[in-house]
Amino acid sequence: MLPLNATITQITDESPAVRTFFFDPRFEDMEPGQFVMVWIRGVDEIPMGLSRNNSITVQKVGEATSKLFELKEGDSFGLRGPFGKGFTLPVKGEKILVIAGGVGAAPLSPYAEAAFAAGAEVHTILGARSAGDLLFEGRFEALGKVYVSTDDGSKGVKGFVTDVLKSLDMAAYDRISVCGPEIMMSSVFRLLEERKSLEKAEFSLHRYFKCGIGVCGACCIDHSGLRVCKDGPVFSGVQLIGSELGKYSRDASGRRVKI
Amino acid sequence: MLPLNATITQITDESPAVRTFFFDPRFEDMEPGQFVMVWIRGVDEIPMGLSRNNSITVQKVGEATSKLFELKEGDSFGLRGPFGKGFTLPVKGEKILVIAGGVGAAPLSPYAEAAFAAGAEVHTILGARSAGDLLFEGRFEALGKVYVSTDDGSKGVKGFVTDVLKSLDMAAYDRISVCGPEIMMSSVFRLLEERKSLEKAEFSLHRYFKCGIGVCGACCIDHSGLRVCKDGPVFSGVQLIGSELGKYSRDASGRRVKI
Amino acid sequence: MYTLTGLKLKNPTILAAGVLGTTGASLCRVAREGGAGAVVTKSIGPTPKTGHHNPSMVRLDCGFLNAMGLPNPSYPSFLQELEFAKNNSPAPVVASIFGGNPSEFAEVAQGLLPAKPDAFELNVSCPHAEGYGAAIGSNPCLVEAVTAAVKDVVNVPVWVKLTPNVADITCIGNAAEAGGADAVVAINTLKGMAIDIESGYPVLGNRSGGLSGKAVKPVAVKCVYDLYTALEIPVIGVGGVSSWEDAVEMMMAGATAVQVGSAVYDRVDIFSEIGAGIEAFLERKGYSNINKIIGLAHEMV
Amino acid sequence: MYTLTGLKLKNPTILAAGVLGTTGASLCRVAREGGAGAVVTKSIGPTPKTGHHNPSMVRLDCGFLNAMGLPNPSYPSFLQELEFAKNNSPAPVVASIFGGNPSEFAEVAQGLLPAKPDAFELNVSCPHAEGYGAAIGSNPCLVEAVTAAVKDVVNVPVWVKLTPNVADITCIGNAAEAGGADAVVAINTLKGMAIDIESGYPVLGNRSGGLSGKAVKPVAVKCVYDLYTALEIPVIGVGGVSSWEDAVEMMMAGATAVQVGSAVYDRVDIFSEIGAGIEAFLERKGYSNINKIIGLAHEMV
Ligand SMILES: Cc1cc2nc3c(=O)[nH]c(=O)nc-3n(C[C@H](O)[C@H](O)[C@H](O)COP(=O)(O)OP(=O)(O)OC[C@H]3O[C@@H](n4cnc5c(N)ncnc54)[C@H](O)[C@@H]3O)c2cc1C
Ligand SMILES: Cc1cc2nc3c(=O)[nH]c(=O)nc-3n(C[C@H](O)[C@H](O)[C@H](O)COP(=O)(O)OP(=O)(O)OC[C@H]3O[C@@H](n4cnc5c(N)ncnc54)[C@H](O)[C@@H]3O)c2cc1C
Ligand SMILES: Cc1cc2nc3c(=O)[nH]c(=O)nc-3n(C[C@H](O)[C@H](O)[C@H](O)COP(=O)(O)O)c2cc1C
Ligand SMILES: Cc1cc2nc3c(=O)[nH]c(=O)nc-3n(C[C@H](O)[C@H](O)[C@H](O)COP(=O)(O)O)c2cc1C
Ligand code: FES
Ligand code: FES
Repeated sequence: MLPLNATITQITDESPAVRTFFFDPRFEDMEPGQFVMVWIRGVDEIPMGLSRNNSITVQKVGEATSKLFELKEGDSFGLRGPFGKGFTLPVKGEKILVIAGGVGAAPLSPYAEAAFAAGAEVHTILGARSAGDLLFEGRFEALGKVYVSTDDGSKGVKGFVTDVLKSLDMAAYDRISVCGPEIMMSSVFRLLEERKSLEKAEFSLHRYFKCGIGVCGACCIDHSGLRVCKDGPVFSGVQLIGSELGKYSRDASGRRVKI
Repeated sequence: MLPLNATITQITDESPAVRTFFFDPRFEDMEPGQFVMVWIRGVDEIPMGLSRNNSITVQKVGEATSKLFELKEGDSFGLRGPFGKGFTLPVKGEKILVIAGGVGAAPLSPYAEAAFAAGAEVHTILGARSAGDLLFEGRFEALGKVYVSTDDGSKGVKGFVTDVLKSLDMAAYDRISVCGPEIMMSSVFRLLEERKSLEKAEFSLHRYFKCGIGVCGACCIDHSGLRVCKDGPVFSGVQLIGSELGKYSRDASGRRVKI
Repeated sequence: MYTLTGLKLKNPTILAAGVLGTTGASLCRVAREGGAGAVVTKSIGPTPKTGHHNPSMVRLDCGFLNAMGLPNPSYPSFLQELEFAKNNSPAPVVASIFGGNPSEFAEVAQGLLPAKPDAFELNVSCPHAEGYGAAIGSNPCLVEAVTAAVKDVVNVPVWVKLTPNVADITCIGNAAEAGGADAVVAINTLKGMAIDIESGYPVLGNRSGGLSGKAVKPVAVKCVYDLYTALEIPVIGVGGVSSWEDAVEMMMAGATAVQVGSAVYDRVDIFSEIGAGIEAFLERKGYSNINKIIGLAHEMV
Repeated sequence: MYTLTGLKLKNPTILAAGVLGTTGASLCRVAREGGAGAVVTKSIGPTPKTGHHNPSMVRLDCGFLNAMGLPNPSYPSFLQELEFAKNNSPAPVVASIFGGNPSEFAEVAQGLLPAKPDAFELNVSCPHAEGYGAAIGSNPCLVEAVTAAVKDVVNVPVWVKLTPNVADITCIGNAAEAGGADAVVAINTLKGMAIDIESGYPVLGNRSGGLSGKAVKPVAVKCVYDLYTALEIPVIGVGGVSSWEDAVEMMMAGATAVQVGSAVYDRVDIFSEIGAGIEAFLERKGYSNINKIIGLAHEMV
């Protein structure tokens, strides 16, 4: 479908470089973990996880995100989606662990909320560079226990989410859901692999998206050939065994780039 | 839609020049009076009224109908439809008069049956050149009174359907449904006009069809510009007041041809 | 009121050639009941043609395929239809004509002049009529000559209808403009074909034909966009328009008005519906008039 | 087993160029899980290209519009992907290549030869990459030269992929055949465009692009039909195939095999589904083998 016209209804500063944009169409049927293609007209179209069924939470990194940061309430952008496969929802009584690094908290926050609403017990490991960068701490805290880690130790454990994870009893969780920078996700992956907990883990990947709808092949990962945009972005830990995760990704031309 | 493949399941000789072809797809939802476009592959595609929800009843007149007559059971042709607007069904307790001339009995027979099934009282005037050409006499007789007229007097009244019609009390009928050669229909039309009964009459027209789906404009009638293939083939008497009916029609090139 | 090559249109929607345009009464119905801003006749030629065998038009999953074969009663017989249309239509009536060469085009135009059509549309673009249509329309020299020949003998606007079945439609548009065309109309149908797999027979009586409807809209939008850049004269957009959104899109690409053909399949009053939709859109978006959106896509960079 | 220019295919369905063909692993997935009889890579050129800005592909009511802009890592970087594909794919792997002139085409072909592709497909038909693709593909002399240049340096079959954006595709097909092509592939996408009416912006980052999917099937069938008549070499049909019925239609028009691109949107295993559907059709209709239906429409008169 052609992009929908989305009008910005509200903008919230989450941290110096992260903002949430609320918009007008509401995707009632979205699966937490799904993404939209956000078209900043005249500039570019980029993938963004849905941080609510009517918001995206964006870190300013380059051209398109900078242009997005210039938009005001009442301005609009184009939206295609929601696309892809989200996180698997737990059933009532299950206990889940959410591991979010940086802006990875964006797609995980609606997931944690939906899991809570479904009757699961939700624990979160929330990591960021420093205290000011912690995203959606309040949303996670409203659901259950939150373990915080910061690189600089300005809040919680000084170090990485893995430093918290190591100290937890993974056997206590029915599901583990992970999203964050790839370096972080691959550390978590290795740790879960060691602890034989990959079966219950899901990871939300980032790759360069062109079509976003599973046709062009730009986002396929080795060696499964799975499409991050359509077969993912959320994959089970088992699907990622032996994959390129943490090793390399491909740029817009399809060239391999080391992580 | 592309033509369906229709397999001939049975062929019945109705008279020397008229045959019924039963075919495999059954149009459960057809409205009596609707037509199909019958594609005799490699030859032509021609309109035919549905004489049942799985049959057409064809008079051999030229190239396409002759080719159709060469087909055997098990052979197939293409079918598009059903198309157009059929006759209006009466409600329970109404009394209707069906006026069928020649092969005009084809679309009227399922109509008469449906009217009867709906609880109407069905009288029929069935006209033909001679006794052997009377079509579906049995089907109409099973429903109610049948008045027969033949040009040569070999059965029933010698003369035309109008000769029977004149003798009937039109006020006794709630609906009058007409199909047959245009000369006949225009005589009926004039008679009903004189008797102020056009409001309750419907006529099924024949014009040269190309697209059959209301786009090309080949079948439009003067001066309403109504399309026989889509707005018809069945029109109310009132729609035809002052029309070209009985005066002229247009050939495949669009040239007017006197009736 | 919209003005297009001097014609006054109550809305920028026009009935496309060859659709509900065989009779004067049908043209009037589209103008009156359908609400079209103008109507174009079936393409009329020098001699009567019955056209190709049926099936001559089928609906596909996406769009329609047709090979009518330019059936027409020839200009002498069509005069009475055109006169009826002119006398009874509340909207301008444009005569679509074709011929095998410039002088035949001129002959047909002159032959229809007594009925006083509001404009002529030259069909140099039918993809499925041997020796007519696209055979001329893919040759810039012939297009210029045909246009000039008709311009010479008529004193009403002349529109030239272009085929998309060429490597570069702007070459042909330029030729029409050079020949004196008052507007170009883009696009006629795309060459296409469908086969009945049960029998192996091509579905159309003429085996192949022209694709129209939703399927061709992106192609038409691109042609209009390119012609708008290349030409000075107005571009009339046609191809797959079946809603006011499509019409607005076509106008943003550069169309001054749109024609609607296949979509009469859905409903005859699609013209007034599109006209009203455009008005409501202009109002909602605060565009003071239609000119604000014509060619708008060219400015958005 | 089907044979196509010497390649052995388990069924006559082939992954089209530029679709799920950027990585070796993805090609293997389409061959294995998807069930394709052969796979064609993304078109690879002489230097790395990131392609056009997004949006680079959108789904329309009818079909898809894309302007990727031939993103590719260039042949030196692609070698490892092609090698992976060749080593792991259960089906033949065809390398699609492009260049700005005959010697660039030859350079890319030679550059990829070490990975031993089963055939080359020359993309002379991309409608939205300046100076590449259709700029060459609408010029018969260039098509012949490009084909001959690649034939000179490789010892595997060479297919030439044609653009429908020309007045007569058979001219270009003849040129490819004259240059020594082992097969032609028809069609690449049709030039098309879509505009976002809320903003007036063309939707694609490149403003315009290429139309594929259901919308183009009738155009592709017609091109294949015409090429089958005009050429001696096999024609591979592509454009809008999304079911076994479509594949059969394409083959009746004259295609020896079909490629499937956009329809992987629906499901990756569409290839085995089409393959099985064709088999079942042949059986039901009592055709002893697939050759009975290739070009069948030409015999039905
Ligand atoms: C499934 C998915 C969900 C995402 N969710 C979020 C989110 O919720 N919040 C958030 O802030 N970011 C998210 N991202 C990352 C976001 O897409 C990039 O930060 C954004 O594209 C940068 O665009 P830019 O023009 O500002 O940067 P550029 O200057 O263009 O590039 C900077 C980097 O951004 C990435 N990038 C650029 N274009 C694309 C593209 N088309 N597809 C993928 N990556 C691209 C590349 O890694 C590139 O190196 C997500 C990415 C994916 C794949
Ligand atoms: C709505 C409708 C319902 C019909 N129902 C029946 C029916 O139930 N039984 C029946 O026997 N006949 C019916 N006809 C008439 C039937 O269509 C023609 O007899 C048939 O087309 C003759 O074809 P041909 O090739 O044998 O004759 P041709 O030799 O081609 O022509 C003989 C005459 O048939 C008519 N005809 C030919 N082609 C067409 C066409 N495409 N559209 C309309 N008329 C055409 C013309 O009047 C022509 O002069 C119906 C026609 C219409 C319009
Ligand atoms: C049944 C039919 C007949 C047509 N006949 C003509 C014609 O006589 N002259 C002409 O210039 N175009 C003719 N066309 C082309 C249309 O005018 C129009 O250019 C084309 O169908 C694309 O528009 P659409 O998608 O709105 O139908 C015909 C189209 C159809 C569908
Ligand atoms: C996203 C996308 C990328 C494409 N890239 C290429 C390409 O690199 N080289 C090429 O020859 N054709 C390319 N094509 C054209 C397809 O191979 C195919 O010819 C066209 O899409 C029509 O087939 P379809 O309708 O099955 O998609 C691409 C098509 C799409 C949709
Ligand atoms: S981005 Fe095109 S397949 Fe994923
Ligand atoms: S036959 Fe085409 S409109 Fe009726």
